[in-house]
Amino acid sequence: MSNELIDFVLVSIALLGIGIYGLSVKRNAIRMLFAVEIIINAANLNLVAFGRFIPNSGGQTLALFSIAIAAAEVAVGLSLIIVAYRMYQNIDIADFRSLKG
Amino acid sequence: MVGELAGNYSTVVLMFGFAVVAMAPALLISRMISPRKKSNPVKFLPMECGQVPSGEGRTHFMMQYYAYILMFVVFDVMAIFLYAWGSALLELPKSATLPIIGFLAIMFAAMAFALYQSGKRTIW
Amino acid sequence: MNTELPPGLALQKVDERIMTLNVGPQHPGSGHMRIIVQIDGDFIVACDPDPGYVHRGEEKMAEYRNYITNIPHLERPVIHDSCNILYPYVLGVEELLGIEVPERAKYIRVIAAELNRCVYTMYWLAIYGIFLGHSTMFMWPAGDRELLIDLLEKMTGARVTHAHFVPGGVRNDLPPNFEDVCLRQVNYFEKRIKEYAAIFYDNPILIARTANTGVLSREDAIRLGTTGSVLRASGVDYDIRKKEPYDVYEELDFQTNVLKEGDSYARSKIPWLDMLESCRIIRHALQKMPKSGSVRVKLKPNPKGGDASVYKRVESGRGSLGCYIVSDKKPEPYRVKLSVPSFRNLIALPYLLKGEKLGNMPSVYWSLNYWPVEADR
Amino acid sequence: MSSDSDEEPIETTTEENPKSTKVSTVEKEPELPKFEKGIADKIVEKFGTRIKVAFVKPDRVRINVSRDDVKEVASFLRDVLNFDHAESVSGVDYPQDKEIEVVYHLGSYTDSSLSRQILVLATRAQREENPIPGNDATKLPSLREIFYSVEFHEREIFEMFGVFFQGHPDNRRLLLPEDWADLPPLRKDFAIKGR
Amino acid sequence: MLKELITPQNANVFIGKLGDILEKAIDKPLGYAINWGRIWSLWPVHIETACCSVEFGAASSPRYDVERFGIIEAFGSLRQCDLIVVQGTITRKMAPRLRLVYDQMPEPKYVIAMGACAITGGLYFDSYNVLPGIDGILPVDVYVPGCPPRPETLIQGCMLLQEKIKRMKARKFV
Amino acid sequence: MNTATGIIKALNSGIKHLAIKRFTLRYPEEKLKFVGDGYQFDPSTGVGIAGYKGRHMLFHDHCTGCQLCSIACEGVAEAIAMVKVPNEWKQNKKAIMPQIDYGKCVFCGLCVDACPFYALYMTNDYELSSFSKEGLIYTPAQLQVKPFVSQDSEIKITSRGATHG
Amino acid sequence: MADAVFLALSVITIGSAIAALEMRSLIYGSIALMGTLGGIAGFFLLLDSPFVAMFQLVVYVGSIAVLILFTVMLVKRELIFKKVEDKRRKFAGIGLMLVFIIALGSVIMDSGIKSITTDEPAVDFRNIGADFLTYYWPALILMALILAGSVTGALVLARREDVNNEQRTD
Amino acid sequence: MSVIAPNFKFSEFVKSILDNAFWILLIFVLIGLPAVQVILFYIEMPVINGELLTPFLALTWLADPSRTLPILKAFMTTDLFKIVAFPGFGFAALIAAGTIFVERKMLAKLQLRVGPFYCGKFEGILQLMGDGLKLISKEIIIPAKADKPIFWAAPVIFVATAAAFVALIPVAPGWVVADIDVGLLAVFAIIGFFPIITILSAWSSNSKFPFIGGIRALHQMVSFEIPMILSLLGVVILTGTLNLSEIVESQTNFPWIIFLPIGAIIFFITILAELERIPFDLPEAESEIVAGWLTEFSGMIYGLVQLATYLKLYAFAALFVVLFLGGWTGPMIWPPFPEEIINEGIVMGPITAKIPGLPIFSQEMLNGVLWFVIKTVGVIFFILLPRGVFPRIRIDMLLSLGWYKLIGLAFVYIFIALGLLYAGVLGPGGIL
Repeated sequence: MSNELIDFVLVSIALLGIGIYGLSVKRNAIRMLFAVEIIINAANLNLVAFGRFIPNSGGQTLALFSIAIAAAEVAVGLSLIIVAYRMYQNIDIADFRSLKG
Repeated sequence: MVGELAGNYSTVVLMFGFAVVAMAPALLISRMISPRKKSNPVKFLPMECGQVPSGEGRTHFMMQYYAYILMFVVFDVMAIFLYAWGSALLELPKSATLPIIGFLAIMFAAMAFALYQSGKRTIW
Repeated sequence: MNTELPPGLALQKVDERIMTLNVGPQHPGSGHMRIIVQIDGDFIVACDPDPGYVHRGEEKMAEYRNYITNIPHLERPVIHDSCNILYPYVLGVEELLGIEVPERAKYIRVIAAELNRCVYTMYWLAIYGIFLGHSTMFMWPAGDRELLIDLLEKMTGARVTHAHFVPGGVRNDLPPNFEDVCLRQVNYFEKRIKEYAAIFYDNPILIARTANTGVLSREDAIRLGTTGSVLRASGVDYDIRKKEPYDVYEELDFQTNVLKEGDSYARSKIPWLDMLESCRIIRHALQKMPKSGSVRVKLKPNPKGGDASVYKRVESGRGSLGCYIVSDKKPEPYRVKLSVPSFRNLIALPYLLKGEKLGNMPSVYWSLNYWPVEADR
Repeated sequence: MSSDSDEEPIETTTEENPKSTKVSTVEKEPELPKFEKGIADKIVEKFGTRIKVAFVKPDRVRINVSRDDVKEVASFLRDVLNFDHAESVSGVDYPQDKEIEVVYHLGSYTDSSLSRQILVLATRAQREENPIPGNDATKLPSLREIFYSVEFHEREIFEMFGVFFQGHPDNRRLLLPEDWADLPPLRKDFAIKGR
Repeated sequence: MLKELITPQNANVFIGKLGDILEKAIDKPLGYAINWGRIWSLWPVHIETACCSVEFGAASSPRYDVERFGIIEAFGSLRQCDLIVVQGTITRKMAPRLRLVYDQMPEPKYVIAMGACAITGGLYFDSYNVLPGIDGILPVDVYVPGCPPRPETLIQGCMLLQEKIKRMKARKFV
Repeated sequence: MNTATGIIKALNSGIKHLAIKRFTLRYPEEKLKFVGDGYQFDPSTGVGIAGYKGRHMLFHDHCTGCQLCSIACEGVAEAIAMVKVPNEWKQNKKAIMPQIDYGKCVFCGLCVDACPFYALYMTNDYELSSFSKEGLIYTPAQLQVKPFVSQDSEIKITSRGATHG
Repeated sequence: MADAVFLALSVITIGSAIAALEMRSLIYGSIALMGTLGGIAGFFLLLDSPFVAMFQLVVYVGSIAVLILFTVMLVKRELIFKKVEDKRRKFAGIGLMLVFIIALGSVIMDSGIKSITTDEPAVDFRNIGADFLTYYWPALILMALILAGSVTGALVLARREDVNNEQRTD
Repeated sequence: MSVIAPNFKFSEFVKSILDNAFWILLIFVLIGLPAVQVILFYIEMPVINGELLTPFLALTWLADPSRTLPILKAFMTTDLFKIVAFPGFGFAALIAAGTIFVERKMLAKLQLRVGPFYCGKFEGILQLMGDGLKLISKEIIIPAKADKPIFWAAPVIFVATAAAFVALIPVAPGWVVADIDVGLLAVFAIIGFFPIITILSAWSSNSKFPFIGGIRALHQMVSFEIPMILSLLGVVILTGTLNLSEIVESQTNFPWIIFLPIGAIIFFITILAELERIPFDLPEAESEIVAGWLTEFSGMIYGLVQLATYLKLYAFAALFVVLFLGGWTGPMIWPPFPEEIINEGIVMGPITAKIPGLPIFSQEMLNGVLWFVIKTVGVIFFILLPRGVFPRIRIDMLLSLGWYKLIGLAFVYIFIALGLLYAGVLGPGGIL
């Protein structure tokens, strides 16, 4: 059971790439939220991995903060989606034309 | 060694897997030995109290209590954060309680507002 | 008097937010009817009761049967309150034929009617309990009502469909030693139903759940023409046994129970208080009853009514129960109309359910003291 | 001999036994009960000959009204005489008169002096041989706006007799099956099986 | 099912024989066990069609307590039920719903006709809105007469149904 | 606090009932006792004699084949049909006797009231369930058999609740 | 070197991440997203940080996934199964992803990270709590503010404006 | 009456069983044994008492108890045994089955009736088996337009998640399937899966009543998770650990319920809510929404869901015992294993058999298990009791109870615990 840092970092790069792909391709607001979540998780993985290999509790602490803020972000994001859905009966961001605040 | 603690957790996953392995055959056996008749298509309609169902089964259905789920996402984080504090409390100096009290105070304010908002049923 | 109408209660247009639920006929919370409920989230926006699943055409069939053979038919709508639903019919036929009933028969009728009222109310209470998810409150009343069913069975020979009242009295005399058994079981019954207070009527969860739900104000109760426990729970003191006493009720000592709140809780408490009152009536009647005597006057064979119409009413387990008989000099009635309290109370259902929470639906519905079979006839 | 054991042989012979033996309740009784008489008098005083007091018995007063006046009379009963609800609405079919009678039994909760009283308000609608419920001449004005409690009763009358109530917001089927296509069942010409 | 796999047509005689023996050896004990389970676990569907539901309720009251036989009254959904007790009159409005309820129940399912109205129409033999018995729409297993039947009679009917289930073939493996 | 005491009272009431005797009548082993032999009718006085209205019992030597019971049932359920019986009776020249279909009978007892010859009464037998509709039709010969009943349980009220046995 | 558990976890994580974005049904997409999040929790366990792993499970799977799932269910059925994208954009996206992965991967493979490994024991999870309250306490307060702001904002945003006052309030 | 007890032909049943046994033996000899040999060739066998376990040795050990017991003991220390049998699935399923039976009988007693009586010879003891056999032979109906994969998988995953929850419960010292240092957080992580499974299965059945029921279940479980998490914080504050076994060991002197009764009450109420038991059984409120999210489940799917529900019930009751009632701690009441059997062996007539390895379980472990089971049964009794006493409450009452009252109470209680700690009553410097 021995893993090296590079393995984790590679996984996190892959996740980051998938997230970027999702963000750039998908036009569905919820899918874009998925992509954002994947990117945040990739970052968290990196934080914890580096924290483990430079034995230090800071990595984990930062990961906790990051997860907590992700929760806040999802709450707000989904509320936005609900509002948009209620206004346009759609969740395709291409249709959110008149989001002028 | 990296990953030496993970072994403890494998048994939980094994237990999960065992239950799946043990229960899936129950369904399979049941499927094998139970009688099946596809004579009547009415049988597979959704059950609606002896009525032929009307409308969609899954609709855009919003309970007036959606706010509580939104609140749960945030306050769940708060509750688990308190565990990080609580488990380390015996090793901390007493002054370390002050930040958590500040944390709780802010969250209380937010919770009060949120509960006030979600208590107004008509706006949901 | 307030003349404005309640808001329109018809079903709404189905839009995205509104879901239409068919509650019934196969539903643990509907009884024998269907309630079409439209909900928006947790709130009922409209409700349309759809009775008629047990409509059997009693009134039509009564036109083809003579005054005696109608008796087994007309008690079927409420078999567990069969004495009371026959009562107005029998009284009406007696008025049409001009019969005077023996004194002992009157007392036997009152005892049977009061026992039957308790039997009905206990079954109603049992269903009310199970509608609120209180399985013990199903079992206890359903079991304790057997004490009274036992008495009625000794008295009339059938568990529920007694066919005991006939124009001119009752069909058979009391069995020997009935008074003692009756007194003992009624006393025990009264002790039992007093025990429901701790587990049901004083239960804080029940009070929180049913108080202030489905509030029917005094004015609305009068305007909607509700009757019985629903009316008395809204603060109108109207009990036919007091207001228009029939048989020997004016000689008996009892009182009516009135509550002011008009919510589900009050509506469910009135029948319970009535049962305690019924126990008093039974004891009093047993005491005052003539110990012997005729119980049935002889009738002319195949009796015929005159060319007249009568409207008689009694207080049944659910409320005022009227019977309108039109006779046209034939052995069969020309028209029999049962004005049943369930049907009269049903009109309050869509009015009370509008804006209520879905979770209150069973309690409000069943607190109307509604027996679907009776409403459908 | 018992009453009901002996009635059957006669039923088989179905002869008219012109006996209406006891008291024929239709006959006017020697002295009318006072209170009920007062109610009847008040109505007669207001409407005069437009209505007809059919009988005045203890606790019961019956008045017959034509279909045009029924709303007016009902409003009078509610507003002046304090009859605030309808206990029952019954239809009676009279094929020989070509009329369907609709009988409202009105009671009062608010006025304690009236608590024993039932006022019977009867009106008649034209009857058609081949009814098309809702679309023929069998129509009556609805009293729902005056007595809210008649709503379901009038719906029932509509489906059982085919009497359409004008002004009733909800003249739908109530008790019968949705696919009922026969005559309204409580009419006298609707014969049940085997009779 | 085993016979589909192993039949004399597509295998030699010995394997066919083996299949027979296997079927006998598995089907019988399994059939006994399953029938035994079905006997003691009859869950009636919660459909009240008319006034006999009063006595059906009384049958599950503490005095008669059909749960002694494993029958749970007031069961929620029809998808989990085996027994349909037709409690009295079936009107023309109720009949299609009753049939739908019966159709939606999972196999195996049993029908008890409770009360005179459900058996022949009873009192309402000449009513315009009542079906003359439910034989026309449901296959009835046990008839319980009475108007309404005593709870004892209903329990006796349930015991007759248990007898009947015991004699049924639990499952055809063919 | 009011809520708390209410909840505790309810729990207390529930626990107290764990000690109360069971009310159940164990039906197939115990059977309920009824008043007398069954519902009978005395045509001379015109009043019935209290008893349980169960399955009928027909005395062949009293029945005259007068059809009164059948006529009485016509308006109720049409359960009684008059059928030929093989052997003749002195008082019953037509040799017809009632045959009762319990699939239709509603146990109202009007037929008993109608019989002026003490030929028909109702017994305490109620165990009539059957696998088939034909099994519910009781011929005069079957109606003649007196049912064997051993019914002796009654409600007993003790200090620990009502019970049977 | 990577062992079997690690490989399995990587496959689960990356595969379900792709599935989350590419599944036709949004519901299945959310389930796949839960797979990704769970896989990440597994990585955290492999990295000897059980507290973070459990936090991830509680917060992400237990609440965020629930919220997403529930919100998806509120959306109309046809939208749940609808996919809106065009082909060219998709290829461009795949290209962008590959460029990113290759560039970052080559940078990292070239750096010194490749050889980092450790034999030291893992950090006790109690240190995290200690960190929070001693060194990072301003961040804790800031996070409280963020959470409070987010819940306030979310509630204000998500409520309905077209209020019809027919419902009874109590 | 003779009709009552169907005279089940037991002799034929036994005959067919014997028939089966013969065929199984034959097939095993012909196919099974060679297969076992092949498998043994590839798999590494354990070493017991210095001897490698070969099939030959295993067969000889079958005949000699003195050599069998070590195998048994070695087997019992493996993870497999823990998962399948003792602290894991088998034990929990046994208690769950007992719970179902006890629930029905106890409810019946409370309601003055008998309950299951004729199934099985004694007091309906085999009722559950009958129900299980019935359910397994019942048709499974998948509604049209249902989401088939989720519909099939949800009950299995539900059972598996409940089993994973059971895995965290320490039953006796050392007897726990997964002894992990953040056990309490793992509990929360696993509880978090239940709402997802519920809402997914409700959504998958494409019917209105399950959907409403699922949404209700979601709201209910989610709302009561925060009071539950907060109600356990006091214990964590006072013990400074998240490991369940260590929490139990911290209660050797007194259980935490003495100092933290408020937390125990909150936790108990949240247990009732999480288990969807009356008065909180809104997701299955049969008088409103037929059977809630279980409406479309038929046959064995329903059976699995019920099994999982009762596994959950056991797990929660056990968690209550572990956290507040001191788990396995308690005075020693289990009699010690007779020394002479260990020293001298069993004397049977002329033969003396010395059996090393007895007793299989140590006295402490058996005593711990006994106490644990007694306490768990007590807690289960109190979880079952409200079903006979209270009516169901309404969803808005439930939410306001969870969010307004329980959370407020939980914070009060946390500060009480903190006060106890800082006042030096408890904790390292206190009387602990």
